Amino acid sequence: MALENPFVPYLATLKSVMELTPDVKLVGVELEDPAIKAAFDYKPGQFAFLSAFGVGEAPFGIVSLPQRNNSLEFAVRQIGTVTRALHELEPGDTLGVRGPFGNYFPLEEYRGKDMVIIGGGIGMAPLRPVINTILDHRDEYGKLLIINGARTPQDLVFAPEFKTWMEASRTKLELTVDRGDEQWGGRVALVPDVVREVAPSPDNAIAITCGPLIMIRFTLTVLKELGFENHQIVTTLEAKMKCGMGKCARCNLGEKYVCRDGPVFTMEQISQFLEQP
Amino acid sequence: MDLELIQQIRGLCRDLLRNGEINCVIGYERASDGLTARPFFAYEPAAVERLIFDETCTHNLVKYLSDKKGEKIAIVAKPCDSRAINLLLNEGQIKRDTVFIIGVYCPGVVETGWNRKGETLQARCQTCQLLKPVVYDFLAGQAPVRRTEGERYPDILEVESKPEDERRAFWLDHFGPCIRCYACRQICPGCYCPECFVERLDPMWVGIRIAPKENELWQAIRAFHLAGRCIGCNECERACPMDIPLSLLNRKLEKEVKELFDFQAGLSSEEQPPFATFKKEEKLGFEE
Amino acid sequence: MAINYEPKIIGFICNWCSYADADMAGTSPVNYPPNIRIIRVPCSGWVDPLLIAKCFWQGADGVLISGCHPGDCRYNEGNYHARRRFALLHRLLDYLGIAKERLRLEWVSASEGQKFTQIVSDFTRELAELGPRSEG
Amino acid sequence: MNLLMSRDDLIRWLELLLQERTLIAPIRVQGLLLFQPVSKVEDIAFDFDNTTLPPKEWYLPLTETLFSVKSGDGHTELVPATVEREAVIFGVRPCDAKGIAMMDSPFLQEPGDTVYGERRARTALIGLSCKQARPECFCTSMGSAPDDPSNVDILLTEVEDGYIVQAVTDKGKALLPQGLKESKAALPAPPEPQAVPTEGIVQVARKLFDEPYWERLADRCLHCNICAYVCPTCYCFDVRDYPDDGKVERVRSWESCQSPGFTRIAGGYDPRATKGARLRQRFYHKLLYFPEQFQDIACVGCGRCVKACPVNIDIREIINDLQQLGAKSGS
Repeated sequence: MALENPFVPYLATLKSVMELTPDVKLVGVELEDPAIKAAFDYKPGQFAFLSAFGVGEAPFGIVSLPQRNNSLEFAVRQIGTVTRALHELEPGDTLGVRGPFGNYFPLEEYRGKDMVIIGGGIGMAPLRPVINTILDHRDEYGKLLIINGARTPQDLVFAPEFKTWMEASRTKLELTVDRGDEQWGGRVALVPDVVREVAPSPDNAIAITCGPLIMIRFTLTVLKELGFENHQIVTTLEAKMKCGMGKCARCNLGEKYVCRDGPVFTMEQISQFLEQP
Repeated sequence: MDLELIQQIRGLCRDLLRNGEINCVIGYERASDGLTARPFFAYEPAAVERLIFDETCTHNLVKYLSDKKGEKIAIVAKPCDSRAINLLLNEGQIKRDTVFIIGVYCPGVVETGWNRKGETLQARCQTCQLLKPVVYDFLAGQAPVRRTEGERYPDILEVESKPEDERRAFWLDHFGPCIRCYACRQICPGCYCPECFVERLDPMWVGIRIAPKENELWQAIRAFHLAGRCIGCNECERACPMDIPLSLLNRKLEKEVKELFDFQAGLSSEEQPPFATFKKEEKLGFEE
Repeated sequence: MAINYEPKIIGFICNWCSYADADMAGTSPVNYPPNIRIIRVPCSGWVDPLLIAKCFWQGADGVLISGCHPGDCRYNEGNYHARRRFALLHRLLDYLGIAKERLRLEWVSASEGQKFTQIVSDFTRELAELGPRSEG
Repeated sequence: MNLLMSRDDLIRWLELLLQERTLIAPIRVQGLLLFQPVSKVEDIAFDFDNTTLPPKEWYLPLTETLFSVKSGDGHTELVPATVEREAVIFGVRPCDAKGIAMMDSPFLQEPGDTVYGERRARTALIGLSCKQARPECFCTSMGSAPDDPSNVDILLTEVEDGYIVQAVTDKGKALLPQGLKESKAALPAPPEPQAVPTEGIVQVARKLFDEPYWERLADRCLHCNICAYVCPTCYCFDVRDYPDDGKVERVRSWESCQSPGFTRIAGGYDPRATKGARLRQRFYHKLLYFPEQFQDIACVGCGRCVKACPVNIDIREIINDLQQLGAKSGS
């Protein structure tokens, strides 16, 4: 009897595919083994590797919530060979799942605080379970401000959920795009500029941001202008990874491994690495 | 060590750096063994005192020009190395007016390794007839005595004379130990592709498996991509930690390119390389 | 072993000439042996030497590149470049122990169906006589 | 109590081991000295400085299959690789043995790499003390020694009439033949390798992240993978799928933090895009990140990288330079 090998993924079946943007699909995945499925517990911010056998595997943030969803959901943006292969899969196809890995957003610690969620492009993916957790426990948190930017209106990843988010109590959704189109009546501005304009108060607040690194850097500057301190700013990072277990020595930022010590970090932990050009 | 030559190089580089004509000199300094040489980058006039030149200066520094694009550079170039400059000029990789070439007359370099300096000239130097750089802005040193002309390809003729099966076995034996460290590629002045075929994922030509067949495909195509481009500095073979006789591949192609197309890489920056041109009426002894 | 040995051949066949012959042979009474797997390419000059090498390292016994006669290239000079490239590759492969007989470059026009069939038949026979490669 | 084994005894013992299990030992291959599976005991090199590559490849092979994918009839099965036989590696230098022990830290920490762990459990190490120190050796500065028995199961030290045998672990004791006599002779004094100023290097390194030193040093670096591949403590790897003749395998191979695409993610962003950032990563991992995680400096002083680097990037020189820079920058 071979020991359980952490490099061997769990087999899973693709249950659902939904096109979110021209290059992002929301895939729903169900683990085949019922026992493994029952034991697969995860929290907002954690990630897993998806395998398209014959092509390879890549890490993705889990965008579903165990309380809400029967399947594991991932927002997959087609950008390389693995993601292309994942996009080609159809419901019923077999794929592999390895995880969950990494730490998570300590949402329980944030109870009673105002929440500012700032996401750009596919960076909204790991923030979706954060937003949904807050909405599911709406009374336990203060105000919720969501600032979501994308290149174009078509690239706003979770558009189908905007209505629900907007209608929640004490919740504000600010959308922005880099380039509008004829139907777009909203903002055309960069995310950091919108943060400056909306100017959330840092009092008893936590800001969580995820997106392209350049956006995170500038958003960080604006948040600091607004009075947010490093320990109030939280981000989640992506990195090239091959194991997810702190072994392949690829994702480290200094002595911290994004896969094991992250992907969720406070700015206190990683500002040294973000501030570099 | 030819002190006069070294003073010539240092003086020139000091002036060039002081005048601001260049911002960096790529030359040689003493290695950590106190015996051999290593590449050295001098940015300040005072640093030129570390520059040396002797028979252990085997490195082809032209490799580094690809890292320093857009900067004004002075480079110390032996005759063989200077051919690599022509190669890069011909292929549009560098601009002539951004490089100040300090050519040195070459008495040949010896076999070296860390803490090891051989007595005899490297094999490639023993038959080399190119004593003066093919391109330079300043020529340092004095013309050395012409070496006796020798047979350049005896080892290659020997491999060629083996039967097919034995040739195959010979190469698999030699490629077997390859650990795919890619030192042969990284040290090569002709290997500057932003993405090498060996690392392409789509299509995956070779893949990451480190095994005899993959190694052979890598080595065969690496050599072929340098056909008509390899200038014979043999740095790849020197760098190889597994002692793979890469020169047997590179010089084979050099020999065939000379025979088929009457071409030698890097002798001129203008001449069309063999795969950039053709002759309508040519018999290459292959197709009907 | 050699008795039942069927060599595997990969053919890179130019769309503008030899491919027509290969296509036609399917419906004509004179056919070529089934040992060849044909890959239609836009020009013999399109064929990357890497493809040829990869075929041999994946276990092909022979590779045929067939294009338009010199002077007849649809793109003017593709076949001239192919000729230079494969002349050299031919010598390198031979040196590495993949015998000269295993790689062929042929010029066959669209009207030379007979010639194409003959070439494939001859190539298959010669490879069969040569026997399997010593190492896959 | 140390035992004595004559040269003939050693040969007989190795022959016995060879019958029972896979025996891996230094063998000369085309001018190289490599740890290879032994088919005849007379192929083994007994008198050598050190091998071209460290023995790490027997735990973390250059290339290995992690699992293969078997599919058919709409059913998929993943078949993990298993570990073959019991093995013995003979002729391991104390520095290299320390290298293996250090790889345990990342590989066995939870969740453990099971294949690595199994190989480790099923392999015994027979060490061979060094008779002389080479110019590039500096093991004593890195917490090891030419006669350090700490990380092997059995240590042999050559003396005039054979080898003094130290049975270090129970696994080692069980391997030894019966009836070896007690050694009357004392262990010879070990050779003295060069010293490198490693004292306080972790604290010093922490201060020098932004030093222009790294970009300057990286000017010379070719960013090949030699230093990582000859290093007994480097363990970076890559994982990819191989579709081959309808079979799919997930393969793991060595890779190095020096290779240009190592950290580049799909889409093109690379957190370590410059040569300086990559070279700093190598030395910071050795001198700072690894010690911060697992205590030891990730270098055993074998000197292979010093010897093999084609452009003389010399870790001993770098440690010296950092100490000087650190002293200059104050505390």
